[in-house]
Amino acid sequence: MKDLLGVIMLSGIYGLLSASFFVAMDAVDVAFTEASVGAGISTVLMLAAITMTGRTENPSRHKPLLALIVVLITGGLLIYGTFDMPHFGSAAAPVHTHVAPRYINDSMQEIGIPNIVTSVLASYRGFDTFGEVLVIFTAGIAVLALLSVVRSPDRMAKIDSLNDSMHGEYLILRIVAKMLIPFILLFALYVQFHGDFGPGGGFQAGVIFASAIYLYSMMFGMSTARRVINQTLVRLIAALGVLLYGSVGVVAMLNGGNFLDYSALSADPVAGQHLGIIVIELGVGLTVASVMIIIMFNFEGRRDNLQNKDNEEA
Amino acid sequence: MDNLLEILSAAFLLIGSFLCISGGIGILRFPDFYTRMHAVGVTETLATGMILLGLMLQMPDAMVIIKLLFILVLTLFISPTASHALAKAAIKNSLKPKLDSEDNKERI
Amino acid sequence: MLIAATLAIFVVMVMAITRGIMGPTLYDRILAVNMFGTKTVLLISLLGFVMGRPEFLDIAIVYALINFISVIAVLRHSDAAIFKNPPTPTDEIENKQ
Amino acid sequence: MFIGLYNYWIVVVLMMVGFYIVIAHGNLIKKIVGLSIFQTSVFIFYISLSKVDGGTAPILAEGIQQYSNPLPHVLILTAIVVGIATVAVGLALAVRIKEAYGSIEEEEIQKKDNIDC
Repeated sequence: MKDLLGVIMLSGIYGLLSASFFVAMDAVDVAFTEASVGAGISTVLMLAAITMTGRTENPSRHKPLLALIVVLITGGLLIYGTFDMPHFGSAAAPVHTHVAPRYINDSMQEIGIPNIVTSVLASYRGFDTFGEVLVIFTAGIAVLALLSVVRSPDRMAKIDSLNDSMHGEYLILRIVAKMLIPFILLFALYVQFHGDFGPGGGFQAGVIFASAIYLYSMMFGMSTARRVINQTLVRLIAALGVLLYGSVGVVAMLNGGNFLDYSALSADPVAGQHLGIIVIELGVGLTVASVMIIIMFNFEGRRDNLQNKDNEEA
Repeated sequence: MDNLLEILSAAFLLIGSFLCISGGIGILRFPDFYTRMHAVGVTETLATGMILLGLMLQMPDAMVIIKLLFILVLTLFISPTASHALAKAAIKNSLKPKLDSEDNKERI
Repeated sequence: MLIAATLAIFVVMVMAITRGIMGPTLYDRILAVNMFGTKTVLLISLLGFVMGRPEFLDIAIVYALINFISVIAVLRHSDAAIFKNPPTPTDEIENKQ
Repeated sequence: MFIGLYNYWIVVVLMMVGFYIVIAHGNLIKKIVGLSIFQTSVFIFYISLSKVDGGTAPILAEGIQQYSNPLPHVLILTAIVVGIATVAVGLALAVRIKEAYGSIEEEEIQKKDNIDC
């Protein structure tokens, strides 16, 4: 298929499909994340990218036969490798015998929250998650370094009259979006703080929050959104989320525990775990949401900048 | 009473499934974009409503019913809006509906 | 009955994918994605009931919301005239001149 | 005997589709799409490992004995969000390459590089 827009549509369907697969495989938290990421943000980002890079692909002049042979050989070897793997769904597979029984059996006493995924994510493997948050933060910085444009502030003045004048153009969409945005934001907060008991948590909430902001910026124009959402503040919040996560670890150390050992946060270990998990989930949510906002605003800002340049040249 | 609820829920689910399938056939078989959109739009709201109603009748738990109600209200808001935006975008982008003219009468 | 409905929705999803791949125009594809999204919402709520854990309806809510956002984003980024020019103040200045 | 292994074969097929797109297509955006298909196949691999027959989602509730393995879920959950962040960086690079070279086709970029040298 040469039309990249069609490719991206189909990859959006693929994201939806894989998320329903995750639900069928009991991985509800993963499905939640894939739902908000695979179907929403990744489609949106790729669309924003192809508006800047062009929609069509050149007819391929590579030698597809060679590529096909390489792919077939690799695939054959991988399938040969699967013959030694444990059968699908067998409870005796090595994955299920190492640490997982401890998580399933003991996490209720040790952490005290029903969602095992959250307790493993935030407490048992807290250090790992800290690394992931740092990776996301770094990706945000990288996009900022690659795409940020300096814009002159004086353009902001004329937005209000413009907004009034284009109310009639897509009125229905705007009204529905206006009703939905507060609901989405509220739902993101629910996901954020309900992550202990059901599927959800900081990663998912951050992505949903950013999607709501993106919807706002699509409906009311980038310049309005840029005025409503202070970009410097968003960058500060991204850093603040990482700092919050790290400082929980440091406080735990000061209280005599190990780094990110939440039991030391309070006299009662379970209460300490609760406190620690809520705070670091908040940190994760803040970082993810603001990094996603930074990424999207920079893509859009770059495009507006290119369009303005084109207009000036024309 | 329980029996009645069960039968009602089964009936709703059945109607919903039937509508879904008819919409699916519609999106495959109809000749142009606007007719396909009609098939999807009609079934999207009604079939969703039917299936969600059927599910609501199955579960006495209040929280679940509230969530289902949320989904129902959201889809009732979202689907028609998306269809409207899609149709508007298509017509502004000069995608003409296939009309009942002489030269394509045979194909329809 | 739940399983019958799940199967029906599965069949419809296959139909929507077929339309998405055949697509002739871009809008057919968007329509297929939209339909696929709502059917996924239904499929997930049904799966929750089939597996006996209906707490998972949160995922269905997220789907409904995200699907709307992605359809709007696609329309805005496609060549549609109403979305083509995002409202920037410079446009207005140019119009006045 | 081998019928219990079909989940791995699906993963391998998806992975190879992604791999083929990455090496056979010259367009950078398409390469990124291929990469994300590859990525999703790895996610599916992990998640299918964690499934236990008769198990249910790892959220503790009354009266359920068998849960699926939560550990792969945690790994993949973070991997998805990190994946989208890296895809964003890749797209940003593609945009900058388009600005610098005027094209995102691999061959044209290489041609321009050779002329410059």
